[in-house]
Amino acid sequence: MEPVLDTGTTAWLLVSTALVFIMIPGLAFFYGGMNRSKSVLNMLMMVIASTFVVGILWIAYGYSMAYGSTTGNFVGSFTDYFGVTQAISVGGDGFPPMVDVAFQAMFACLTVGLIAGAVADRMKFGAWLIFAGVWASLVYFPVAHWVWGDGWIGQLNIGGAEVIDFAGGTAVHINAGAAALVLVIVLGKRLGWPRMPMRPHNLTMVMLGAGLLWFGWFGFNAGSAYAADGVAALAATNTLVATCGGGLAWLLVERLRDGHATSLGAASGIVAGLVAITPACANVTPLVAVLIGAVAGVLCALAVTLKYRLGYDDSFDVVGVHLVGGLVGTLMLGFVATDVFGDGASVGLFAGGGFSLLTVQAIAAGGVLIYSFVIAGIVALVLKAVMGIRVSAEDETSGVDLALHAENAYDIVESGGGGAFAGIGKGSIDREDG
Amino acid sequence: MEPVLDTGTTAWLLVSTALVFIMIPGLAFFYGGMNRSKSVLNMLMMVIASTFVVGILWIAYGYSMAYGSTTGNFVGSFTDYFGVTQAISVGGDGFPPMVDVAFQAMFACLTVGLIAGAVADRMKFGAWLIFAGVWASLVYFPVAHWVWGDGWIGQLNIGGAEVIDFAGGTAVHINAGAAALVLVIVLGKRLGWPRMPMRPHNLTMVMLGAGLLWFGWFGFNAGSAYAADGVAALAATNTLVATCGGGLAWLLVERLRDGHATSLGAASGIVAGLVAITPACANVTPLVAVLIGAVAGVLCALAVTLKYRLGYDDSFDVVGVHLVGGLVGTLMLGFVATDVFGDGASVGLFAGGGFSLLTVQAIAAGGVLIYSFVIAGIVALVLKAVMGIRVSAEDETSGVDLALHAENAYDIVESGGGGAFAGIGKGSIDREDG
Amino acid sequence: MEPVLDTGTTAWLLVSTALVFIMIPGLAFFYGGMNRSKSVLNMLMMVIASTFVVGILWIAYGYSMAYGSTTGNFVGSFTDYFGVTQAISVGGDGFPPMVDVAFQAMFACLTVGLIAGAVADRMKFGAWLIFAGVWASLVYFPVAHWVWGDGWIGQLNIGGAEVIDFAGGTAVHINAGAAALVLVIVLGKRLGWPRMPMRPHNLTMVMLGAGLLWFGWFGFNAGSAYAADGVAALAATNTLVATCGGGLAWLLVERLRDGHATSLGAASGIVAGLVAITPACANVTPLVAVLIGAVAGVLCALAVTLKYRLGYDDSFDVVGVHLVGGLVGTLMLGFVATDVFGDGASVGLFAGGGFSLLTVQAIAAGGVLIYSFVIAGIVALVLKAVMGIRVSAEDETSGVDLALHAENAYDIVESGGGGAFAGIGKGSIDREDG
Amino acid sequence: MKLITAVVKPFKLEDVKRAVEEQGVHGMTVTEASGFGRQRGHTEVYRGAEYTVDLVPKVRIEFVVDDADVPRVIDAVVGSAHTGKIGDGKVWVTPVESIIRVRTGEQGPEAL
Amino acid sequence: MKLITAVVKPFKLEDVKRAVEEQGVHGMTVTEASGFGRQRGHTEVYRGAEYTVDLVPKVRIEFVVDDADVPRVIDAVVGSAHTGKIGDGKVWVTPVESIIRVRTGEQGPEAL
Amino acid sequence: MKLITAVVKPFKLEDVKRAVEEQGVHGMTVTEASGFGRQRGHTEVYRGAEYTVDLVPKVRIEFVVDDADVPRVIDAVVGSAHTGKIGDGKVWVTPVESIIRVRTGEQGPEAL
Ligand SMILES: Nc1ncnc2c1ncn2[C@@H]1O[C@H](COP(=O)(O)OP(=O)(O)O)[C@@H](O)[C@H]1O
Ligand SMILES: Nc1ncnc2c1ncn2[C@@H]1O[C@H](COP(=O)(O)OP(=O)(O)O)[C@@H](O)[C@H]1O
Ligand SMILES: Nc1ncnc2c1ncn2[C@@H]1O[C@H](COP(=O)(O)OP(=O)(O)O)[C@@H](O)[C@H]1O
Repeated sequence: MEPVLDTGTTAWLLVSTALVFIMIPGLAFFYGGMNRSKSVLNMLMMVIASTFVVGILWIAYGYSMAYGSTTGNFVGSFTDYFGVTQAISVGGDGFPPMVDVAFQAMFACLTVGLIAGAVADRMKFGAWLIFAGVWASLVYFPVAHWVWGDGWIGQLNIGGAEVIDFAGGTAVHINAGAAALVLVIVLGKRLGWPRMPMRPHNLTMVMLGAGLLWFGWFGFNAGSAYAADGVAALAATNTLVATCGGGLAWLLVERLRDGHATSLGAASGIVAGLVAITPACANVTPLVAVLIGAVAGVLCALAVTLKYRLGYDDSFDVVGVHLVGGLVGTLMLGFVATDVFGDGASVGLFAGGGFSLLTVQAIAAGGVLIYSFVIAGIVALVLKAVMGIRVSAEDETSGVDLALHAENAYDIVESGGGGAFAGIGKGSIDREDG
Repeated sequence: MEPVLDTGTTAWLLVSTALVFIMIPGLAFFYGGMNRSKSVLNMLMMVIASTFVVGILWIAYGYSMAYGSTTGNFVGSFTDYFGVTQAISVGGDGFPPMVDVAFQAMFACLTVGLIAGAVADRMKFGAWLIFAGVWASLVYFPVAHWVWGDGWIGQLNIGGAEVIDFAGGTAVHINAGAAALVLVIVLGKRLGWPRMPMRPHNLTMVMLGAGLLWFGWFGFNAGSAYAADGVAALAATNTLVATCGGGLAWLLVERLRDGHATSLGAASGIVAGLVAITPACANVTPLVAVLIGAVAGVLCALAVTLKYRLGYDDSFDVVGVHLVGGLVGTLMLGFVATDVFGDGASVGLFAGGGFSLLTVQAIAAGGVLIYSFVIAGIVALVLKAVMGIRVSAEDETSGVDLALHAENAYDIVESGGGGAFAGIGKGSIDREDG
Repeated sequence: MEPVLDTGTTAWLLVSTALVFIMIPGLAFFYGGMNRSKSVLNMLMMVIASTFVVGILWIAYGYSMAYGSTTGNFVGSFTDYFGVTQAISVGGDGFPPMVDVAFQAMFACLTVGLIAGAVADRMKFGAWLIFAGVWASLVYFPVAHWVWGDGWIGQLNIGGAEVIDFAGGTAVHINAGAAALVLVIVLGKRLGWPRMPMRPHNLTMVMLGAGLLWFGWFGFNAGSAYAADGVAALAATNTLVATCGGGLAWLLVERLRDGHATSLGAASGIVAGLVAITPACANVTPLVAVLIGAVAGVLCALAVTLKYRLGYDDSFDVVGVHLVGGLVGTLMLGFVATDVFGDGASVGLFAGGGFSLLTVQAIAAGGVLIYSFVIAGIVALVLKAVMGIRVSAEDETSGVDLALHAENAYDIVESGGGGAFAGIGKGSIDREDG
Repeated sequence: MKLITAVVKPFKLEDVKRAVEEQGVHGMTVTEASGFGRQRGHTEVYRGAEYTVDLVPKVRIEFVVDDADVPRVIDAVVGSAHTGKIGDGKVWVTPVESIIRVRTGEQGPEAL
Repeated sequence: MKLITAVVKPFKLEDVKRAVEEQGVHGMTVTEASGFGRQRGHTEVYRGAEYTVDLVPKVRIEFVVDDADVPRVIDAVVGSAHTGKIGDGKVWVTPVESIIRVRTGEQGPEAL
Repeated sequence: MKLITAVVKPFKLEDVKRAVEEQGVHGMTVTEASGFGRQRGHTEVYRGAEYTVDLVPKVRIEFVVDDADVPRVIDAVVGSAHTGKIGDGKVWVTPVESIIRVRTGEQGPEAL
């Protein structure tokens, strides 16, 4: 039978591609709002420019490494899809392969971008871009192969239980979180941290970022069904309600612990809920999704203070939200996963599946965590030795926006009317200050 | 015959779900930009956190109350779809029922969020969340049943004319507008209103909100076709051009009345046009859609000054834009509705349908208006008596962002270069000031 | 055979319509962030309000002029689709014609909006709106007919080579760029230009705009496949990676030329890459798309300084980015176009097609450039003579936001806590200052 | 003539303005400022972390007044800006040698 | 030495700057401010509603100058900031006891 | 009593604050400002274009101190704000006739 193009599914994957794309600026704003105003542009630049790099690497050889024929279930062929010309076709079996190239390209770019939130205010821009490209090549592309290609995680089977990582709790969030952790250990703390408060300079920007992330996450999760069907619909519903649970839970923790429910908490709870439901969104019913989100909301809200106790400056809580949230979703599946569609999916402890699912989930999570941590650490150490990865104290103090990008984000004259300052130099650069 | 999944329609409904979702942050920014800068975060929080609450209630029992088997055409069964597990399936007849759960969830969350714009700067956050949950349960879920479930509005038939409320002029806008009106009457005016100007603190944010609302509204209106077909296409076209009419008309009113066409007017005109075309977008031709938008633009631009004459502080004109705009669209259908697709749809006076359509439209609009006003008023009064719904004058003066959420939205150091203030405490909290 | 509705393709076109729509606010923010803070609202207003005008003209007679039966391959019938009621139908052959009306409406609005970036800070608002409507009617609608209707560009055939303008490099970008160039020549320079720096007042807003533009451009380019298939998928992939190339190249030029890679450069490089790949996205492989983007990034980065040498104040580089970028993509096709889908598409010099393709591309580009330049120039001169197109020096100095719209964009009190200034008048208007 | 400079809590601005108006003060100039004083050392919790706050928002108000009006204006400012809590601010007086109204060129008391 | 403080309309800043430069003034320090004066009471319409505006945007400029330069600088400021409309602002002079240039430690007139 | 006004580079604020604290200064008031001085004329390249910068960001710090403390505080400010590059700023001293603490009504040295 000739392969039949399903235009509905293709349309949904095209859209999902665009939706995951908007998570990239969304992420940039989510993090950028948390910067002090002297370094917001650098954060936007890190996320956007690593996308420039990883996007090109993905179509050059990344897709091939992830989805090419496997070498020892570790990595795909470098050449099977080199330049992705092999994926060009008008039709396809269900959907044209090229739409998968585009859809997954966004995952690669986003995952790398996630790491940037940890290194705010102090990393050399060039070193960041090199780290991004190398980490994508050595870690993300292989791990994508492990989970979604023909790799060992996809092959894991213990007592009939197979790893569930629907949209990438392991491949994306645990992976990025582990890399972020080791990178900030190598990079060191921001000057003045944790003595100086370093509070978000623009919480409306954080909220905009969270809103765009949530929006795009519908494509991230429901697009991962690779079909416009009831699986995608359940993933979408769970993406909504787990996030509601995560947001509400985080606000409650803050209310009880700190006395006030903050907008930074709402935004963080949104992301925590989204992260946790990512691996799980097609394997639980909506009320269980609320529970997963809520547990992630509570645990991540508690986890973000760990850095103060352990002393690593994970600036915008990539570890506390993505690593912890990813672990929450991945491991909770071991308990609460059910065979919602009656197609024989692995089920968790509470659905009578015993500990098998929990075991494979833990192995997958642990394997990716360790691999990413180790390789990212080595890459960071090598870069540090070879070219340095940290800006000078002077540049950090006066702000990396000015030092690295010759810009200040804002030149807002609120009096407006007179336009007295506008453009006369207030927004311009006091180079002698450097 | 086995139910057949239409992947194109399913894809469109999945996307429409995401599009309606983005209206929620859009609404938050549209309102948030109109706040003074000391209360913008609270506005974002009201809209986002009520979404947390209503999203969970919707999948718990809201969908069931709206679409479950009817009790006296008043409300659906609480249990038919409790937890929406009954809607889980891979396929479906046309589309999987779960996509409808997700799509309609967004309508519920958005409708509740609309009300927040009326109570800016002065409502207790906890009281707002309780109001949101209770109003959704007692008013929105039943009214959705009336209009889109098996309720009395859907059953109305006078002389062959049936109510037209394509995407929710009555169920969403009149409903929310009526609740907002009574809530601000119970809550009282902002301190200093109307003496103090209280102008928008960030008009670019208002514009961003309006842009996102317009964008998402294509899903709201065209998604309500529940098909990827020519009906959706007409709804999309009308959603564009009615809004053009609304925006242009509002600007003209301002130019003539106040001397200047403002950006707040453009944003408001956009929303007025969108509101008015919501019930009508599949029942008029595009040029008539322009007319509906323009009439709404004029009437809403005039209506927003009513509050000064009548003395209720509907802070961001939920009544003037949503109640009035919803009435304009709903009632104009009684005059201008035509049977555009030749499928026997009810037509208005000008198309030879007599007064029947106008009558049923008025009954539906009036019924929802009164029901929402009365129940919302009772809920507000009870909450006021039991727990209080208004913050202290001190908190209101110093700003609810700080008082309720321990945050200031902005800590922008425009000089940037030095980062002198950033994070040293300028953006932090002067608790003694409270 | 009865026309069959392809719901997948229809869904994709509906979504693409929404995606192209969001480019309009995206464009407004991209430009608006580059304004000084005293004129950002006016920029948002120019883009939004010209959309109001052009949206209505499009459904009135624009669609008809573009797609109606041709008069001498120059312009379509004014009446074939007057009011677009003729496009109303539930189904359609593949997709309902009305979805094309909506999709193409966005192109018309966006193209006109592009021009606004050249005339920042100094054009009369009413004159702009009239220019927008007249230019759309005399230039855009006919040129759309030339390229996509039954016009002379679509008919061009030299040695078997036919013009390739997949999503509108010629019809949109060269067209708008040429109009912008002549309009600023007629309008004159901003007061103080180029002596005063006039740097962007909000680079995060520029980035938001660039992000929304990139997001929407997936609909712009991949939607232009008019199908949810592999052509759309290739267009989407190329839209991603050409942009990566454009961004990276622009940053490199800045790093080498000015010493710093700026966020304005990243945003500009994104747009340059997007513009250049627009005509080419279905006719090259992804690695070639990266090349096209990169060449555009380099050439546009160099071209934006031309205005200083030639002395025209194209404020936000509509010429340097859209005209130049459009020419890069359109003409590079003459060299690098390949028959990627094996359906006999015209190929460029390097693929053995000789100079034929380059020749037709140059004729199309040149024809549109000259036509748009001449007609836009005449319109501008007539408006200047009849009503004046420039605000007074006083209004320009004190800021057009205040002078034309009676507003200041921002009234942000960063101290927040006290709300001392908020709404007391700081954001309000000092009318005596005028 | 004297220049009275008052640094007070931002939310007291309206009250101060009203109080001095009642004393017949015809004008004032206001700037946003940050203050550092005994309030320093005060700690806050945000996102589960504690830190010390150094600079807190203030408004800085300047009044040029006739010598004779100084005590009354100071009393009005102190009375209206007072909350009794730390950080209420300071008021200081410096000598002014001359003042001119730009609009008219008037000098001295007439310029006020 | 004297400190000249000028509170003027924001859009006049460029003009004032140019005018004092011509008088050989080597430096100045500018802050954004809000002013309250006779302009108070002026009403505005926005979104169909009227209200009174109290504080209007101003810039506050400080010049430390030699005693001998005071009259010339004042004239330059008043001349360039003048529009003749209400709200043009004030210029006042206060005594300065000493001034130091941070870069060099120079004191007095050399520090200017 | 004296008022010391220091206009310095923004990124030096923390250092200045610490230096004067060591001299026992109990409070200060800070405003954002823009400065114009010898730094003027300095040119920049942005987006391939050159232009002259007139006003550069500064912070303006005010300390009211006892007469006896003036030299020590000035030394602390000058020492900590010094970079040796153009644009380091100025420090000037003006007389203060009285000062009041709003919270307590204390006057003179006790008010500091
Ligand atoms: N010596 C000083 N010079 C200038 N400003 C001061 C001085 N001391 C205090 N201030 C200002 O007064 C404000 C209140 O002072 P603070 O010591 O915190 O409270 P209190 O006056 O109630 O003891 C400070 O935030 C600062 O702006
Ligand atoms: N007594 C005063 N002390 C300090 N500033 C003043 C005083 N009177 C006026 N100003 C400042 O001068 C500005 C202009 O004063 P105003 O009375 O409005 O206009 P005019 O000087 O033209 O009569 C005010 O906005 C305010 O900033
Ligand atoms: N005469 C003056 N009056 C007030 N402020 C001044 C004066 N001269 C300089 N300043 C302030 O001091 C800052 C530094 O002065 P500048 O001449 O640029 O550097 P330097 O003091 O190193 O020669 C200026 O930016 C301005 O804020």
